[in-house]
Parts: sequence; C-alpha cells; structure tokens
Amino acid sequence: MSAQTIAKPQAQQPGKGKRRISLPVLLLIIAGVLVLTSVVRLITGADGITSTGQMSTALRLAVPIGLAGLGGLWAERAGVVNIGLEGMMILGTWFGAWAGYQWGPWVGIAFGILGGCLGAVLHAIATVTFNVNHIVSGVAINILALGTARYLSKFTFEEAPGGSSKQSPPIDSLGTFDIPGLSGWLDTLNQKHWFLVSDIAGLVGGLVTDLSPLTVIAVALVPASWWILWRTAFGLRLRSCGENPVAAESLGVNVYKYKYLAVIISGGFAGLGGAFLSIVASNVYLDGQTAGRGYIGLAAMIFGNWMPGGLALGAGLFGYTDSLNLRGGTTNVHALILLLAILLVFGAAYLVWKKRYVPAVITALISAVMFFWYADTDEVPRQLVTAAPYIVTLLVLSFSAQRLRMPKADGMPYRRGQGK
Amino acid sequence: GSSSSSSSSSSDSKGKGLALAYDVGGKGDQSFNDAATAGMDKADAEFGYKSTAVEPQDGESDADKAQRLEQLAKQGYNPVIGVGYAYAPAVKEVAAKFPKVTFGVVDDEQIKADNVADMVFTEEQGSYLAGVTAALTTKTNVVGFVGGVDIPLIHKFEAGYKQGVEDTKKGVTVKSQYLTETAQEGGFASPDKGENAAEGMIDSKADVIYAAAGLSGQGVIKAAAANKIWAIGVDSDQYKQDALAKYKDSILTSALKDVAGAVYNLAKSVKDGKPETGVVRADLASGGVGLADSNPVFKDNATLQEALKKAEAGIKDGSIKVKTS
Amino acid sequence: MKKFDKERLLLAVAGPVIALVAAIALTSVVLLASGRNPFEPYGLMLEQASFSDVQVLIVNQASMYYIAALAVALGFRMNLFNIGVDGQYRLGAMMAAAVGANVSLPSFLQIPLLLLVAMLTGAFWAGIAGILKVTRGVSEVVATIMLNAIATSLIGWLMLSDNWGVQVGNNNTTGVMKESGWFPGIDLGADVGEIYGLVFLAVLLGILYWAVLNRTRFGFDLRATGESESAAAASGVDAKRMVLISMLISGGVAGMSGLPLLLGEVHTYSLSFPAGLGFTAIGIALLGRNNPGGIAFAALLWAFLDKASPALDYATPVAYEKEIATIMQGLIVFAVVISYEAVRQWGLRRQQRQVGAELAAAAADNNTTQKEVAAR
Amino acid sequence: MHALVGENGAGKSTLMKILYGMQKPDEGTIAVDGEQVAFSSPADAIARGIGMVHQHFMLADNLTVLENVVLGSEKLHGIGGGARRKIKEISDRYGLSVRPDALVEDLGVADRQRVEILKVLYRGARTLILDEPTAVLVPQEVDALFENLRELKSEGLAVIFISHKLGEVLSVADEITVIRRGTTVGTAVPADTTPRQLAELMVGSELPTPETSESTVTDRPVLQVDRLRLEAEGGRAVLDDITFTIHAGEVLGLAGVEGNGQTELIEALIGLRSADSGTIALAGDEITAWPTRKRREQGVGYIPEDRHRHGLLLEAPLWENRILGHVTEKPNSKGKRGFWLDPKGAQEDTRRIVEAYDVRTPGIDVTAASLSGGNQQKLIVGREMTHKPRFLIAAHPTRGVDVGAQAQIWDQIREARREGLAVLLISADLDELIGLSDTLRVIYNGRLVADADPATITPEELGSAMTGAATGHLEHVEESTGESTEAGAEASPEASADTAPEDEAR
Ligand SMILES: Nc1ncnc2c1ncn2[C@@H]1O[C@H](COP(=O)(O)OP(=O)(O)OP(=O)(O)O)[C@@H](O)[C@H]1O
Ligand SMILES: Nc1ncnc2c1ncn2[C@@H]1O[C@H](COP(=O)(O)OP(=O)(O)OP(=O)(O)O)[C@@H](O)[C@H]1O
Ligand SMILES: [Mg+2]
Ligand SMILES: [Mg+2]
Repeated sequence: MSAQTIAKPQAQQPGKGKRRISLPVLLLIIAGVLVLTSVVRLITGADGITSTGQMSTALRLAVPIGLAGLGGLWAERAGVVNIGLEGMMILGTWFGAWAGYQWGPWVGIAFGILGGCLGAVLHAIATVTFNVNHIVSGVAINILALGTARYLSKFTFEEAPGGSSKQSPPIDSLGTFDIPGLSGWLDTLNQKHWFLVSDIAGLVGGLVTDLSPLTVIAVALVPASWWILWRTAFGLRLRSCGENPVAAESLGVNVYKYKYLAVIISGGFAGLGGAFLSIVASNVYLDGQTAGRGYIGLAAMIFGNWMPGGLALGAGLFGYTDSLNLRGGTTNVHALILLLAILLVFGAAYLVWKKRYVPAVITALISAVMFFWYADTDEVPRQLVTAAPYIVTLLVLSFSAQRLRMPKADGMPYRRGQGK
Repeated sequence: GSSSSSSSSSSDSKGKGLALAYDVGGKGDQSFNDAATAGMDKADAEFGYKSTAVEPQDGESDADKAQRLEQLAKQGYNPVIGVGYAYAPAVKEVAAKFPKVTFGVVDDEQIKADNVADMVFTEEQGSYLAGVTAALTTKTNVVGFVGGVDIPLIHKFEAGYKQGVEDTKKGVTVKSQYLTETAQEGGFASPDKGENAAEGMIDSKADVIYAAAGLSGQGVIKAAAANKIWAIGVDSDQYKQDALAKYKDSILTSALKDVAGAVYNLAKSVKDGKPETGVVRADLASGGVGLADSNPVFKDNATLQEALKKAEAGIKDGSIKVKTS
Repeated sequence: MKKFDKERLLLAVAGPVIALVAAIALTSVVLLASGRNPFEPYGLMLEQASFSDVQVLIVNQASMYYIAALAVALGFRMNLFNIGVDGQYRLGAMMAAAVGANVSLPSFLQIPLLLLVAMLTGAFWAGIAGILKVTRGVSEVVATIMLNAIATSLIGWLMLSDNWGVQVGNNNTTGVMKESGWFPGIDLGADVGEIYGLVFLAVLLGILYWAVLNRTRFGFDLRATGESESAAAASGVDAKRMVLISMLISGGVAGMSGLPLLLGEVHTYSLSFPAGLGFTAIGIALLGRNNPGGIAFAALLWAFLDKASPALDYATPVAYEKEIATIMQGLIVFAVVISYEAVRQWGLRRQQRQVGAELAAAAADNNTTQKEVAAR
Repeated sequence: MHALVGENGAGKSTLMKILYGMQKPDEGTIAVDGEQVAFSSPADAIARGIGMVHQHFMLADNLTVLENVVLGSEKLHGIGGGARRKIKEISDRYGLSVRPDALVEDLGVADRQRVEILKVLYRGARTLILDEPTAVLVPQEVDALFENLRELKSEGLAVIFISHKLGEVLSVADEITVIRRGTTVGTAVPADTTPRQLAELMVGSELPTPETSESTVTDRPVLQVDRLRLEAEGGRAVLDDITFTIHAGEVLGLAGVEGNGQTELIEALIGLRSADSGTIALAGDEITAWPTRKRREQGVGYIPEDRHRHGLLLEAPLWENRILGHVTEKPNSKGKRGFWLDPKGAQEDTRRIVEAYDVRTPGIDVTAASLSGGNQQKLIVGREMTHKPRFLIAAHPTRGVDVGAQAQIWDQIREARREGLAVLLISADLDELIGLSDTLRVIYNGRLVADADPATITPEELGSAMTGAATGHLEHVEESTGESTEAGAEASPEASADTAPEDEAR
C-alpha cells in the first residue's frame, strides 16, 4: 500500500504563471479583503469581527494548530506522512504538564517536546525502517498515545494534590506581556470603530496584546522553519528526501538519517503544540485536551500547500473561526455571510471576465442566496458557527486542491539501494 | 440467578456502602460529579462505609451501564447511584431486577419505580437568584452566561438566569455562549475555551459572568479575575475551592446544586431503613439549590440581599415561576 | 501446490501471532515498570470473559465494531482512507432513529426502511468526500476528517427541539422509535442479557464483503486498484468511478454500523449515543488485515479488552488500572502493522528463493529439454 | 573513454551502481588510482572522485537546478551565491548553458542531462560514469555531448560510457567491455570490431533473426487512427497528426527513440488518455470515446512496456494476474457482463497458459513477483493471446526475455498474425522491429516522420530517421559489403517533401 493519497495533485504541471500569485497581487488581494471586511463591519455593526480581543484570541487558538501543522510540514517535506501528530500532541500535553507542575513551565515545555519526539521515534521506526504504511502507523500511534497518557495519569496525577486521573495539578504560568504603549494605543484605535484604521489596529493589536512568550516562540518558528528548510544545506537535504530520495541517495545523502531527523523534529513540534495546550492555553493537563487539533494541523498544512506561510494562514483561519465561535459567534458569523456574499459577487465578475459563464452564474446564484439569507435572519445557528472552520477548509480545498503540490515522494516507501 | 454465568456473582457482605457510577468524563470535574463523590465520602466517614465509585469506558452503551450497576448491586452496595441522566435507562432496567436494592439517578426524573430515587434539582431557581445578583451588580448593564455544552440541562441554568436578570432590572443585556455542541468536544473540560469565551464577553462590556460549565468555568473565573469583573460560580461554593483560591476575590457567589447532600441523604435514608423513592427534588425550599454567601462583598450588600430574599420568597410561594428553557 | 498453501497459511497466521505475543510482552513490561503484577490482569480479564453476561456484551459490541471495520477495510483494500466512518455512523444512526420515530410501517417494511435510511445517509456523507476527490482532487483523508466535525454540528442542529429533537428529561433525543422498527434480540435470560438481533446483519455483511471482494468482478477491480493503480487502470478499471463507488459503499456500510445498538437496545438517538466507533474501527480493520475473518477476530478481541477491563478497576484484592487495556490495544495495532510488514517482506523473499530453488532443481532434472528450448 | 555494452538486464547499471557505492558487491575488489577501495555509500565514491550520471535521471523535479546540483556537496561552495557562481563558471566552460534558478520540472530532457553532467563536474569528479546518456538525446545533442566528453577526456578525466547504440560506442570509445548475464564476456577495440561482431558477443550466440515469413497482410483494416492529437498540460502537443492504418494480418512496427510519444500513443490507443482531437477506429467502429475496459473487451490486447507498472499485480498469485485485464471475459467470470468471478475457470486456464507458454513456475499460487522477468513476460503474452485479440499493442514484447523465450514470443505473434491479428509493435530492438514488421513507421517528436520497407531497410538507416535526421520514405541504399555496414554510416535518405505520407494500403 502506498500512502500517497493525501491531496494527490491531479494537475501535475500547472503552467508556471498559474502556480504563483505575485507578491503585489497578493498584497492587493489582502488589502481588498481588508477594505471589504471593514465595509461589512460598518454596515452590520458587528465590531467583533476585527476587534483586538478577537484577533488576540484567534492567535492563541491558532498556535497549537500551527505547531501541529509545522510538525506535519517537517515530516512531509522529508516524505513521511504524519497523521500521528494527534498522538504526539497528546504525549506533549501529558509530558508537559507532568514536568511542568513539578519543575516549572519551562521544564514542562522541554518535556512536552521530548514527549512528542518519543512518539515520533516510534513513527519513524515503523515508517522509515519497516516501511509500514504511513497513515496506518500514524493511526496506531494515536491509539497508543491516548492509552499511555491515561495510564500514566493514573499513576502520577491521581495522587498529586489538586490533580485527578483526568487532570494534572495546576502549572505555574509563563506569564503574558504586552508591547508597552503600542498595545494600548492600538486597542484605543480599535475601539474607535473607524473605517479600516480600526480594523488594521485590531489585526495588529491582536498580534501584540496579551502574548505568552511561547506564543512568540511559536510564531517565530514559522519563518525559522522556512529559513532552515529553504535556506540551509540541512533543509535542502531534508527536502530532497521528500522529493526524490533515490536522487538524494545517489549524491551521498543518508536518506534514513534525514527522514528520522525530520520525523523526530516533527514530533517535537507536535509535542510543543501539546505543551502549549496544557501549559499556556489552560494551566493543567486534561484528558482529551487536544480535541483533534493534530488532524486540523495537518489540514492547515495541506491548506497551506506544504509551505510555512500558507500553513500559518491556514492555522490563522482555524484560529479565527474558532475564536468567532467562542466570542459571540452567531452575530459575527452572520456579518461574515454578507462578506462572503460580496466576495462571491467579485468571484462571479471575475469568472465573467474569464468568459466562464456557467460557473459565473452558479457563483452569482450562491451569492444571491447568501444575500437573502443575510437579510432574512439576525444570527446564524450556533451549530453553523461551530462547523464554519471545517466547511471553509473543505471549500478552500475543493477550489485549490488541484493547485496544491505535495512533495513528490511523500508517503512513498523508500529502501536504500533499491532505486532504479 | 445462575451465578456461574454472570460476572457479578452475588456477594455476602451487607451494608458495604453506596456505589457511584459516573458518566464518561465525570470524575474529577471539580464540580457536579466531584460533589457526588463528596457526598459519598461524607457517608463513608459517618457510617463507616467502604463505598466505591466506578468510571465507564469511552463509547459505551446502555448495556454496559446496566451491567455495571448490576455488578455493583450484586456485590452488596446499597444504594447504587448513577451519576448523570445518561444512566436513566440502565437504572430502570436494573432496578427491576433488584427490588431490594435502592437505586438513585442524578438529574433524571423519568423512572417511576419503588426502589428508585430520581434525584433532581431545580437548577433554574438557583440560577434565577444568580440572575438577580447579576442584574443588581452590573454597572455596564451587560451580563454574561457561559454554558459548557449546548444541552437541555444547561439550558435550565441559562433560562433561570435570564429570567432573574429580566425580572430585576430592565435594559440589561444577557450575552450567552455555549462552548461546544457535545460533551465529547470538551465543553465541560476546557478552561481555555471558557476563558476565551469570557474574554469575548468582557470585550463587549459584560461585567458579571455566570458560568455553568463544569471545569471550563475555571477559565471564566480566571478571565474575570484578570479583568477585575465578577464571576458567579456553579454547583459547589467555588469561593472556597483550593484550585481557585487565587481568584476568589472575583467570585461573587455560586449557584449551588447540592449533589453531595442528595447523595448523602439517599445513603442515610437507606441506612435508616426508609429509603427515599420517587422524585426527590432538591429545590430552593429544601435548600438543595441556592446561592453561596461566603464572599463578604456579596453577603454584606444589603440591597442585594434584600432583593434576593424577596425573590426567594416569591419562588417558594409560587408567585415567581421560573422557566426551565 | 499443497505445500505452498500451508505456507501461506503459516505466513498469514505468523503476523498476528507475533504481534499478539509482542504486544502482550510489551504490556507486561509496562505493568512491571509501573510496579504491578505483570500477569494477573490477563487472568482477571480472562475470568471476566468466561461469564456469559460479559460474553453477551462482547458479542454485541463486536457486532458494531465489525460493521464499522468492514467499512474501513473496504476503503483500505483500494488505498482509500475513509477516516470519516465515525461521522457516517453517527449521522446514519441519527437519521434512522429520526425516521423510526416518525414513520410507522409494519415491521417487515419498517426495518428494511430503517436499514436503507442509515445506509443512504452514510453513503451520502461519504459520497461528498468521494465527489470532492474525483472532481476536485481533494484528499479523502482531509475531507473525511472535516466531514466528521461537520457531522457533529449537523447532528447538533438537527436535534434542536425546533427541528427533530425531543427532550426526554434532561436528555436530548430524536424521540422513541416506533416499536415496529425494533429488532428483536436473542434473550438469554435476565441474568445474562440479550444478544442483538442485528448481530446477524454483521455476519451477513461479512459474508457479503467476502463474496463481493473475492467472487465478483467489482471486487477484483477494487483489489486490483489497491494493489497497483496503474495496472488496474491499464486493465480497464475506471479509477474515478471506482473511488466514488467504493466511497459510497464504505459510507453505506458505515451508516449501518450503529443499528444493532439502535434497533436492538436504545431505540432512540440521544446525546449519550456512543461516539468514536469509527476511529476504533480503523484499528480493528488493520488488526484484521482487511479480511473478513481477521476482522471478526479483531473485533472480538477489541470488544473483549473493552468489556473485560472495567473489572480491573475494582478487582480484589489488588485493583489494576483499566487503562492498561487501551495501552494494549495501541501496542497490538502497532505490533501488528510492523509484524505484518516484516512478515510480508520476509515471505516474499522466501517465496522468491523457493521458486528459484525449485526451478533450479527442475532444470537439473531435465537439463536436456530446457537446452532445447533455449536453443530453439 | 571506456565503453560498456551488453543486453538489457545484463547487469551494466548494476555494475556501475556498485562502482558508485550504491550497492555492495558480494565478492571482488575495486581499485581507484591503484588503491583498493570499499564504498559503503555514494558519498565515499564521490570523495574518491567518481561521479555518475544515471540511466534514469536522478533529479528532484520540484527543486531548482542549483539545489539539485549542490545537494550533498553543500560544503564545497555553500548553497547560495558562491554555488551559483561556480555553476555558471562550469556551465560556461563546457558550454552547458544551464540556468541555475530554473525549476527542474520545467526543463527538457537534454537540459536535464546537462544538469546531471554538471552535478558530476561540480563535485570535481575525475572518473565519470555515464549510463546510457544518449538514449533520450537527438543527434545534435549527442554530438554536443560527445564534444563535451572529449574535452573532459583531454583534461585527464576518465569516462565510463554505457550505450546500446553500437555505432556510437564504436565511434567514441577507446576500449569496449562486453558483459552478459552479469559477467565480462570480452573486450574489444573499436578499430577492429564491427557492430555485428559486438552484438554477437553481447548475446553470446548467433543473433536470432526474426525472419519475416511470407506476408499475411490482408486489405481488411482493423485499426485506423486518423489525425490523432494529444496535448500535455499547457497545450504542448505530445502527439500530433498521427495517422495510420493496420490491417488484419499486418504487423506495423514503430521505431523511435524513447520519449518521442510512443508511451502516449499506446495510452491513447488503450484508452488511458483521451485524444484531444482525431479519431481511432477498431474494425470500423469508432472507439475514440470508449473506456479502456470496453476496448479490451472488444479485442484490444496489450503487452505493456513496463510490465510491473501496467501488466501485473506483483503481490497477487499468478491466476489472479491471469484475470487482470480480462475480468469480464470467459473463463475468468460468468454472468451478465461477467458479474461473478470464476476462480476455478481462471485457475484452470492459468495452468494451461503456464504449460503452453512454458512459464517456469512451481505453481499458479505463487505471487507474480517471485517469477523472473522473462517468465512474467511469458505469462502476460499468454494471457493476451488467449483472448484472441483483433488488435495487439506489443510494446517491447521481448524486453528482458532470454533468447529462447524471445523466439517463442515471436512465433506466437507470427502465428496470430497469420490468423488475422493486427499488431502495433514498438521495440527498441531494431532487429526485432525490422524482422517482425510488415510495415515500418518512425515516430519523432510526437509525429510520424518516416516510413520504410522492412524487407530492405537496415537498422542503421532506420536509426538515422529515429534521430530526426531523415524523413519521408526511407530507401535502402546498397553500400559497401552488405552485411557489415560501417559504424555510424548515415543512410542517405531520399527525403520526400511530404513528412507524413498516407499509409499505403497493400
Ligand atoms: N544482487 C543481484 N543479484 C541478482 N540479480 C540482480 C542483483 N542486482 C540486480 N539484479 C538484477 O540484474 C538485472 C540487471 O539489471 P541492470 O539494470 O544492471 O541491467 P542493464 O544492463 O543496465 O540493462 P539496461 O540496458 O536495460 O539498462 C536486473 O534484472 C536486476 O534486477
Ligand atoms: N535471493 C534469491 N535467491 C534465490 N533465488 C532468487 C532470489 N531472488 C530471486 N530469486 C529467483 O531467481 C529467479 C530469477 O529472477 P530474475 O528476475 O533475476 O531472473 P532473470 O535472470 O532476470 O530472468 P529473466 O531473463 O527471465 O528476466 C526468480 O525465479 C526468482 O524467484
Ligand atoms: Mg541499465
Ligand atoms: Mg530479468
């Protein structure tokens, strides 16, 4: 069985122009969306959609997803599909909390990373050494990690003061900080609800308010990953193992070594994400704390086309919708329906310009339905808000999956000396 | 019965004590389920019982629950209490097989049997008082409600709270927020979700937030403390909880639900040979629900206490009917 | 020929046996490391399994595991990863419950109707992932993970009292199903319990699974696609159609996996309907090597670990942590995937060597005739 | 410059991989500069100044040229500006004209080849191994390559060079080693060796010539392809204006250097890719829109070029492999449209095939993977022939098959041809192609550029057309002494103006 099933790109070679949107265009699109959002906010009065608090919460919720996604990125760039991220995260939450409540949060973070690495070593042994199907091995790790964390909790947390079989004792906080002056000023600006200015202030303000040091580290890991993977010899070798391991081998690269390293680093990221959950997001380990974030991280990575920047965007999207959900989502999401409807109008116009009339009509129809829905209701069902991030991911993937490009040898078995 | 064919070979010992069977995720929630454990501990201490408490597996069905209760009953535990409405079908089935054992089920009143005590609470009444408190405390005229999971049981808390606010002060907005759709997603066990939700409310000017969210409520209280607003706790007196000692000055009061007392009372009634049966409703009148007054700020606020007394009296004499949804 | 068959059997058995032995050994190591008796828990659990009321629980649970695992295995056989069995199962059960509560036909129509509703619902939900895969190239792994989450919200919404929800006490349900839709079980006495009637559905589905895969053209195409997509395409298999159909069937089977419980015991879909079955099923399908007999064994083993382990919690005189069973389940799956792969590769090499040896022997025997052939 | 020649599968690549440290020898020694060495990985070989250009490109498509070049030798000049300068320098010095920042997937084969050579030079190799570097190049590119190689040689580098094109080998090599079945069977000096002698040394016996027996060509067209066009992603034509007819009893041989559209043509005929324009008709029925299965049911047989990818389920038993591709047909299945599988029938018939086609196997329950390549091929041929196809696509039907089996497969094809089978034969073995075909066509760059009469044409003449040097109808020109044509002799093509002549029905 080959595990090359994740988002198998159907269009192998999209024309060069299609593949990349140039930077100015991208900036223009972002600016456009921002302006539109601002307009929608003014129309609907749903100030929550760009408030500092919303953005700050979104960031906090995005961090564990982004870390899991980075974990996925490292493994898959070296050709190993890692669906065991969830399990490695679970190990991260447990180990992080276990060390954290005894020796302080920083030690906890180190142990969380270690815990994730432990799960990753298993995954590497199975997939790299034994060539077990990557998804199968990942599923096994998820089961095993769950059992391990529960079993260990019985021995450690149950007797500890303030803990139980499902919960660790509280861990000291890492503390949070604001950027002096800037955060307050941006928040004030955001409170004014001015057109565009307040929205940008909210967006930037959310990124500098109420930060945990671990959040800063996590955010920094995105460019760091990019730099290491794309700008260093180590990264080049690692990526070559995911693109064409036989070629790498023919140039003297020890493919096994790099795959092992990549998977272990991947586990470390997942473990860090887990530690973030148990140390920063809440200050205890809880049974079931990861709640599928490992899988979501994987989705964010695919969403981001196996690139750190795209992945961060995907994680941000999940974080944002999740935060909408927790912060009075029903009215905010209602406002976003209007935004979506307007965006679809633009989409339809673009399609008409491209002379693709049938899709244009369909898009316009959907847009009309959205407008009607917006006008006809005051809020959306709570359940829709909960489902929003998943629906958005599905939609985005179905529009872009064909442009996605996974590493060529991702998920494929490799054995030294067996290349043709 | 054919004892050889059954896992629960009946045991000799009479008066082993009581048995609690939790629902998934129950034990260790520092709130509702742990209150049941506290009741059990009290009974143990007082009657010299060796009670037991059992946890279930993930994804089990009613049959597993029934088997668990049966096993407990056969081992000689009496009463056997299913903690949570999910136990209702199982209790109904097993109670028929063991007429001499008293069964209890918490939060359900569907079972009509001679040896079953349906231990229910009028959470809406306590929540009504919490609403009165919130309405009289808010300065911004925005108050909040955070529910753990979007289920009927929690809707009762919300309904009572809202009504209490509305009846007390016109023009106060109640923001309400549920954390998850299902308990599996961790609505009762995610302090971080509670914290984020509370911060959202605080950003929209809420200055009193009532949390009926199990463990997640800790996050709400934490956020309240961080933003110097009031939180209202739930189930047990959260002002006195060790885990929350850091934030206790922000806990105005807690809407009590005396599960511990209910469990203890049932055990005592069995011990005394007059087992409770039928619906055992713990309400305001019986003291089974109410507000905690350990926070001096709350206790010493005369106007507030006055209003609460009035509301309490109204509920007791039936002039105030509190909605449940 | 006979010899080869025996060896195949040996190879087929070697994988699981090695895995089980390794998993048990590792579990004992874990027990030992945590200061527990490394063997007693097995005895306690086996003792549990000797009681017929526990056996009934095991069989009932296994029937659901079995159906769900078949759904997973069907996808696995053609390299299609239906991670969404869980959502398909929950939606299927909920829809069947809702229909069962609102439609009242005579039993012989009602029950097939409910089966059909559950099947179609599951197929529909899986079909979304299938369509996205064949038309838009979206990985079914990601799509089904997303659909699981969406199913949760959808069920939550459908079960609002404004929609189909009926509140019973503090529980939110779809209302009690009409009795004509209840499927009678086999009552083994008050002390023992009742085996779900739909256990036979599981058996039937297992037989069907075997027959379809091994005895029909469709099954051959499906297996061929799983073994080599390129060879299957060249042999005339329409890969896209195959993906869609398999996804639909897999979803249909998944949709029915909650019915033994629904029709046989609870008769309503409520908040306490068990979730997570689909994920367990993945482990079971792996353990059972995607093969109907193997899955049956795996489902029973898994159910045994599930149902026998709670007793560890209140065993006398020493209680054990029942979580050890989860560790064991994880270790088993892990050991199984590694040992299967190792045994498979070893078996392949071994067979190659044997073929070579036999041919060499044959060549030595009739050297002359072969020379003739070679020289034409 | 040392050349290595041998049959397909003789072990040339394997030997080179051992030299390059990718595989470990069981016995024997390797000495570099007189010093005995043992390589445990290519890194060791590279350190010893050995560089290898592999038969199949060893490039990562999604990386840039620069990244591909520096990979594994990042220490030399870093992975940034320094490396870019070095690459430019080498590129300019040897006229390789390589752009460091292009993505490899955007490059053509010749460019990729140059990247491969650049990779080796970048590492400062003193011994260069080139495994079939010319297989995919057009003549001008081959010339340019040899020019580069001569330059390298003059700078004191040693070159080991593998090729199947004996003319090429004789023209550039200083010494030739011939290997067969994994052992050295001889050495030769180009000056006093003819291609034919070399070939016989390779095969180890008289070359079995697939003589053409009397023509069985009828005037009943079986396969008609009309103006077939196939586009790659982005609109570039990989097949253009392909028009030909194959009659019952006719074998049409298609000659061409690998990568000129043969694979795509096969895929279009079997239905794996749909034509962008043009039509395909089978015995008068237009089948352009038919799915693969229907085509196969209606009598299209297929011997694939890559049997492991397209012809077999390697881990399934032989009898299941016998079903593959014919699952809806008897004896594999029964019922309406073959709904039910008939394992008994299939097993029985597999036994018959194993017997009749001399597939050397101890039974039909062993996996296909455990058979040798030649026996796998025999099974495939047996399977396809059993269903009495009307039209057979035979791509390299005897690749990797021993001499005896080769003759047997040829016989099978001839016999079926007598019974009215139409065959499209694609082969790299020009002798096979000429010997078996009734008509010859040459494919170059996705177009049919030339045709020839197999009765008179020589492999050398055909070869020149395959490189695009000659087009139109190829006439045989008698030159010197019949049998042994001079190495590298160009056929003088009487290029007719019309590039793709209508098929002349015989
Ligand atoms: N260690 C080994 N023992 C036996 N056989 C081997 C070994 N290694 C490789 N082979 C087989 O030997 C054959 C030689 O293949 P190789 O690629 O070296 O041939 P080649 O001469 O390069 O052929 P071509 O001209 O087709 O490239 C292959 O079938 C391969 O599978
Ligand atoms: N390690 C081994 N030891 C003994 N026999 C082996 C081994 N590996 C493969 N064989 C057997 O040796 C035989 C030769 O296989 P191989 O594919 O190398 O043949 P080949 O020489 O290439 O023949 P052909 O010319 O038909 O392709 C096969 O039947 C295979 O099962
Ligand atoms: Mg070769
Ligand atoms: Mg061979």
